[in-house]
Amino acid sequence: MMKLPLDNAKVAYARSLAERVVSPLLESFAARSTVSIERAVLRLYGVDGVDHEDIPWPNRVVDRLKQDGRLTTGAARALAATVRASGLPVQEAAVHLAQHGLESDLNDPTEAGAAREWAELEARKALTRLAATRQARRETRLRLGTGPTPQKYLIVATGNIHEDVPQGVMAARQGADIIAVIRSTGQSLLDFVPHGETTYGTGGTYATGANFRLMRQALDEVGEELGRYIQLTNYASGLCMPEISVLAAQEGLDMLLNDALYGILFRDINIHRTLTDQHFSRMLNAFSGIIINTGEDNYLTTADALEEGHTVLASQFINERFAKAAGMPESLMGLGHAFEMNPNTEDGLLYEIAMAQLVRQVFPEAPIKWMPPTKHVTGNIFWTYAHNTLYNLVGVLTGQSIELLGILTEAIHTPFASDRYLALQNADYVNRYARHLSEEIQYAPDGRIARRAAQVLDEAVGLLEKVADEGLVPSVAKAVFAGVTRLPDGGKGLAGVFDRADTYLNPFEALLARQEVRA
Amino acid sequence: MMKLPLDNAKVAYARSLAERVVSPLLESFAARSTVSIERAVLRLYGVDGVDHEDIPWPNRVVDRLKQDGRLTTGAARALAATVRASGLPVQEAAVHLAQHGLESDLNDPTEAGAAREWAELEARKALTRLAATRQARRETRLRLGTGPTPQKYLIVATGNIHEDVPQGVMAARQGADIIAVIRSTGQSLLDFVPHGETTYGTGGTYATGANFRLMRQALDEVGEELGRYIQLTNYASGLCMPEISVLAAQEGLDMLLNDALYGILFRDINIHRTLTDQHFSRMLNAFSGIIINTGEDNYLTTADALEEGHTVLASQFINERFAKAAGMPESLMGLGHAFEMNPNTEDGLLYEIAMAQLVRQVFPEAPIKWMPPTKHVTGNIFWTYAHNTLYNLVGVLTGQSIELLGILTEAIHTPFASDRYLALQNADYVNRYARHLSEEIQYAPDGRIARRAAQVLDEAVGLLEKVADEGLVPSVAKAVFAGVTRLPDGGKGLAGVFDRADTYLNPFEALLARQEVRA
Amino acid sequence: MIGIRKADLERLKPYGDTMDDGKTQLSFSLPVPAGPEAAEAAKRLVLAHGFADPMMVRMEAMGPTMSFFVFYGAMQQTIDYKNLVVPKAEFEALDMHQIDDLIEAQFGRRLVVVGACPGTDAHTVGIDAIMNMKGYNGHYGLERYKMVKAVNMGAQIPPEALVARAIAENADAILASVVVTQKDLHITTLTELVEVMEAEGVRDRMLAIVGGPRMTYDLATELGFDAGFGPGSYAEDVAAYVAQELLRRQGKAMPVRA
Amino acid sequence: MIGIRKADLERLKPYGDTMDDGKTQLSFSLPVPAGPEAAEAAKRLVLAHGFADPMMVRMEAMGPTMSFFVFYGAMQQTIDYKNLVVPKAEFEALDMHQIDDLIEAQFGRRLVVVGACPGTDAHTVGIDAIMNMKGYNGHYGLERYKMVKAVNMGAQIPPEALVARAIAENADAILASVVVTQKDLHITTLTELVEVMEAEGVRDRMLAIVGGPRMTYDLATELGFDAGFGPGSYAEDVAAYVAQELLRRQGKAMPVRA
Ligand code: B12
Ligand code: B12
Ligand SMILES: Cc1ncc(COP(=O)(O)O)c(C=O)c1O
Ligand SMILES: Cc1ncc(COP(=O)(O)O)c(C=O)c1O
Repeated sequence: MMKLPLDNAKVAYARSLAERVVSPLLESFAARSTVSIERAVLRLYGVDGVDHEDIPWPNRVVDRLKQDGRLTTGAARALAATVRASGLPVQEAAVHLAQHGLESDLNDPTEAGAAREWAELEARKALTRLAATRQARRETRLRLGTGPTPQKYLIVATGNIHEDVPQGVMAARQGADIIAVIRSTGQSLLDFVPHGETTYGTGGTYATGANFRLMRQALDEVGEELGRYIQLTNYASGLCMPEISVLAAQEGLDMLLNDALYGILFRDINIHRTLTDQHFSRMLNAFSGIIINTGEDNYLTTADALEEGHTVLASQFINERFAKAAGMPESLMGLGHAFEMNPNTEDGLLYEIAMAQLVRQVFPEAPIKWMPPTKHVTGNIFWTYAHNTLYNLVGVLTGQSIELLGILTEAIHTPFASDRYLALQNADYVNRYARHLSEEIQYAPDGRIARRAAQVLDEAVGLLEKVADEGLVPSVAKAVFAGVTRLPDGGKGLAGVFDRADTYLNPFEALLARQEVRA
Repeated sequence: MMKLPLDNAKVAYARSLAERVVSPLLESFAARSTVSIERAVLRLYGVDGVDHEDIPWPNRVVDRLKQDGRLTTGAARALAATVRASGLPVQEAAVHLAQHGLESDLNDPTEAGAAREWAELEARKALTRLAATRQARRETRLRLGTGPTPQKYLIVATGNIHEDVPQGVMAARQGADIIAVIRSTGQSLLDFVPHGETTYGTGGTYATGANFRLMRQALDEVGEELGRYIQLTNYASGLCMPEISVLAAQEGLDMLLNDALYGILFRDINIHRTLTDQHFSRMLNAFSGIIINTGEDNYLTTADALEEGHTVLASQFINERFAKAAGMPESLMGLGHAFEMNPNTEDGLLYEIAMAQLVRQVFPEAPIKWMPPTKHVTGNIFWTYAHNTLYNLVGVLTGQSIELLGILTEAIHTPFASDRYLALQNADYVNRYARHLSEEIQYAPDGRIARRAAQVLDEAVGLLEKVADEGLVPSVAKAVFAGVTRLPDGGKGLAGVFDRADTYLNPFEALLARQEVRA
Repeated sequence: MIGIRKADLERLKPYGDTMDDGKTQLSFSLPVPAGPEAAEAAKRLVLAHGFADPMMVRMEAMGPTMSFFVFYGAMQQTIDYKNLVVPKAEFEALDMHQIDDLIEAQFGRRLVVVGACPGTDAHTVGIDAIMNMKGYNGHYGLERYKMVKAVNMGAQIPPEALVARAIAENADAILASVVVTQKDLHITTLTELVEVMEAEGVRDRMLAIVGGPRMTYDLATELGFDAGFGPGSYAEDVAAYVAQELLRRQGKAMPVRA
Repeated sequence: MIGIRKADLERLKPYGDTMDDGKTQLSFSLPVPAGPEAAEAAKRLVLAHGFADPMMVRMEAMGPTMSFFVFYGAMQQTIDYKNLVVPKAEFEALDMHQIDDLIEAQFGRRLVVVGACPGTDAHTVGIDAIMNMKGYNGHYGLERYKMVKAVNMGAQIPPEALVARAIAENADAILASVVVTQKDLHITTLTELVEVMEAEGVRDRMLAIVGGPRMTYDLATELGFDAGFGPGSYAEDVAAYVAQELLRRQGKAMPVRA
């Protein structure tokens, strides 16, 4: 395996800077919650379904509590009190709570104690169920095995789950290792998770528990047929990160797109909202052994890869730190980056190799997620196919783990069935044809590749120093990432963030934090 | 520039073996001639045109001499005698000679001496004219400059010169450095060179002086427009090697496909015919500064690249030796090889790198000609485009000189205008994106690439030892190249080979041999 | 100069390797197993669409019930290219300074444009290319224009919000950018935008302009916009258009330049 | 097993990403400068060939007077796949040993086939794949068959020479291989071959079979051959066909195998 000569002290220093960036925020995670965290808690307890207007009951409950000014002590407490008071099963209790509000007196210490006891016991049961799901999945994965790295990650995005399912199956049969169902344009800004099987979406299909289940089942079946475990992924970004993490855990997903900054930068979601949400959501992912995929690749779709490569690395250090804070092992950190150098750049390939190898070496245990050319490709599908060939080559050369395959119609439409087929053909060809290339070559110690890697690392350190000094929130306001400015009180979803009351209860937090959570 | 650790002594030994293979044949070149050499001589003196049945006058003359049993003393002598006797200009004298046979008494010593004098003087004049053409061309080339290596070589093959010309011009404008006009299927087996501008050919366009001229002129014009010298190439293979070399020299071509063995193996041309023809034809090419392109790449279209790679290298040593014997400097030896490894071969790319780098290092001064995937490509034009991407990458990585660009419709039809366009786009992208990759990486000294290169060299030496021991002609009969058996008295064109009489005259030979012929 | 052999412009056809050969490449999938029947069906489909000499150059099984095809065939229809009239935004091309000068001289005030990605579309790179100071490919954006006030609302702006802001700014033009086209999302969003403008009674008061990678003048005008700008557009295109179209609407001609 | 949503086999259409969307990719060049007029002409050509929603996804200038296009559009025609009858060589697939046994049992002698690349075609790899001992892709060639005498004349054999040899060998079948198809060279050569066979009065005495990368059963029979074999054929295909077809012509049925 070829290696770049890296300055390990500098890498360690970058990590310490990331810790300085992240630490000050951890307190706020303990002091705050959000509507989506509360809805996630309800879902963990088993609250599900929608009302006659298709509003999910978790939303109904949380909205009611909020309206009544009773959210700050946590939905768990309210649900527990209602269950205890009414004697109803959880779902009925939740409906009752949504319709009538919290009728119990939470100041009664005995009742409060009993509610807490119920909440803790039921939380333990809920997590035991999730653990069983995780365990069953792990066994299937071990039994069937997964494909060799780079693992080939293909997207389906028809908008209709019944069209997605056969397409996912087809892709698996053609060699895909991971299927991602892209979400409908705009779902990330919905402050609820739609319900049921859906057949209408644009640019993707709604992420719902039922849709997860349908795809999961189909991939499990085809996995048995193929003797290869097929992984499924979706998006825990946007306004419902924690809830999607719950649904994913319940339905047995293997990965989730989940980034500490993506929603802030690219969806203009309020920074406090996203940071708070991602923390709880990652605790859940860690518990369920779900690999997160971070979104640094997106920076390069707006900013220039040559100039802003270091922002990707800096952000990876930050995402890594946030993930650690949520209890994630490195084996679950699918840190993201991308092959987005302008194809007209002389020696662009060298710089791409440098970046891919750098990321690989800096995060040796992480299942790095790597993204194909998107920004600079055009409707010339032939030329795009050539870009994807070099992308695949760098992928196998530098040992990327999770490789989203380039699609020759990237600049045109969400992939056709044949586009995925051709993408797999390209990747299989290159991965086979260049299988051991990485063992064959060494980098010139002071060459362009080594220098570029060193430069990106230096610049990332420089940026992290600045962010550590100024703080993350002010830095994001100064457009350090992707050239986007986001103010602390701007963006969507700030109204859904609240300070916890002293008596706030969320028994999952403590349980998740204590749990032994290896994937 | 990255280097393989090669055993230089072994390379030198291989060269000495090639010398042992070639030397025994040189004598026969001095003792024999062929109908095509004699026609070439006539063309050099200026004989041209066709009769009413479209038979070229050079053929008419040689056929008549042969029929009259008067060819063995050489066409030069007969032409000279006729000119002297008739007082006619060369062309009329040739027509007269064809119609009435040789009327002079060549036994008269005065007359014989005068004819020889005329022949030598006119030969000198003819070569002076060719030297002027070469010189003018060299100046244009220096003035305009040529594209960077790998030089992009594109073919046109419509069958109609008037369609070829605009396509060649279009390709040049799109970035081609070299235009090859492919010949019509079967022309190589014609024992004459067709005449005039031609509009009908299959799989290519007839090679004629007039067609050469049209394309040359068009490329010169577009070269001025672009400020880049565009090279033109055609085929001096088949039954008319020497004549095509004359026409190419007269019309200012820059390269010619010309191989010592290709016609024997792939066109079933008699081995003595081709070997004799190629020697005189290469003397001419050397004089005119025309780069030859040898055809070892073709072996791999029938034989397997992994198993038979060494036959390519062995044959290159032989072609090199033949070329040296004809007075060629290395700078004119465009030795051929190809990227034809089965795409399903694990690590095939490593073996291709090994072969390309090996050839590059063994022949450091030669403008190596490299051929793209053809054998294993299919009608899946997308996949073929991916093969061509890796081909281009290996080309720039290993510093190939003349690179025939892969065409995405290779398995389908002769190239469309858009096929060439896409081929250039692919090559330009890769050459730019990986420009200095070769300076960046080193090969593991004992890795798969180095081992493969060493193995190919060893096997080539083994083969050359056998051929040197057994002789080239018996070896070809034993199918050592491309798996094809050719017997010494089989194949086309043997009847056109004859033993020279003691009084045989071909003044060009001596002049070409003495000339200072640097390109 | 050497050109290609003259094409018959009144009967224009594709060029493969010979003038008028009509040669065209096609690829598609059929939801049936690869095999002789699939091949025949594919060939007939290509024939049914008027291609002569359909040549299947590749069939591959994409799965048990899906096959992939590559074909070549010859188009038989021709187009009268010579007499083709292509509707497009009519304006004289100007550079930034000329546009500023024109606005200053003719309007005596800054023109106001309000831009956004309407609906759920979050692809801001295109609208930013047109509006942001920095511009795109070395062409400055509208924020850089002395005589243009450019308000860029960014991504995922509901049509109501966009129109409300345009009214508030007393805008001369709305600039919408649409990128996502799957399930015709752009059509839905743009139709809604025009309807809101009409409902607010401002459709005639300001120009409605739209751009995006799949946008054409044709489509834009069909949807009720004044003009549409596709890939490769720059700020100066839309600025020159806006200034000149407003002039035209005021009955003024474009002044002749020195 | 999970399959794709059921296709309507009586009205079969291409599948892009939704059943029956008809989506097809096209690329071609037009001998006119890239620009709005070229784009419009290209679009109209695609429309004229019956594609709905033609979408030009790329136009590039290939030179001053040549433009390159990539389009997507939706085929509107459908094919009745369910009731499609595809003519093809009818024979039961057998392996080498079964074929040898069949010939031995039914003919009691070796069948004789004479093969070549006729005319100017020099592409022998295909005919060698069928005839040479070694075969192709692990399928032995006819020379390996105990009960077949296989004479391979090689490349560039004039039709007269091929027929003369077949007569001399008293052949049961002629096997021609044609690869070069530019300017329909294969059609010319094959037509000539059949004419020579007829002129020599042997067309009915021996099977005439042709193969090659662009060969189909349809085309072969149209040209007067008995069968045509395309890409992916092996020796056992043609051998099984020859033996069974000769049997059929003798009025014998294929014996039922154990
Ligand atoms: C960058 C990018 C993103 C970035 C966007 C970042 C940002 N801030 O904009 C991120 C990563 C966030 C993203 C997300 C998504 N994307 Co996106 N993305 C792209 C990508 C790679 C490039 C687009 C781009 O920036 N082009 C460069 C700009 C300069 O070009 P342009 O927009 O055409 O603009 C020019 C002209 O059109 C014109 N113009 C444009 N607007 C205007 C306006 C006016 C007034 C004028 C005059 C001119 C004009 O001028 C500009 C300059 O010349 C394309 C693929 C591709 N290569 O095209 C996919 C692509 C557009 N995305 C796509 C999809 C589906 C999505 C998602 C919906 C996927 C999902 N479900 O998660 C999400 C959600 C986004 C949403 N809600 O809209 C699809 C759209 C498919 C379709 N045709 O419907 C594409 C084509 C990828 C694909 N093949 O699937 N994406
Ligand atoms: C190898 C090759 C050559 C070699 C041939 C060596 C040899 N001894 O055969 C060399 C280098 C000599 C060569 C030369 C030329 N070639 Co060439 N060549 C090819 C190449 C790369 C591969 C062909 C091949 O071997 N395929 C593998 C075999 C196994 O496949 P196959 O022939 O289809 O055979 C299978 C079936 O079709 C079937 N089959 C075939 N025959 C038969 C017969 C029977 C009876 C049966 C039952 C079945 C059967 O079974 C076989 C096994 O499954 C193709 C491009 C490509 N990738 O296809 C170009 C190609 C065929 N060549 C082409 C051309 C134009 C030429 C030249 C004319 C160029 C020139 N002007 O110099 C020359 C001249 C040759 C001539 N006079 O014919 C063109 C033909 C274009 C066209 N469609 O008209 C091609 C397509 C390349 C291109 N895109 O331009 N070529
Ligand atoms: C981390 C992350 N989340 C989500 C998305 C998808 O976008 P949306 O937020 O619209 O679902 C992406 C885009 O690729 C991403 O990288
Ligand atoms: C050396 C050489 N001569 C000639 C040719 C062309 O074939 P033909 O002999 O039919 O002109 C080739 C084929 O690529 C070749 O390599």
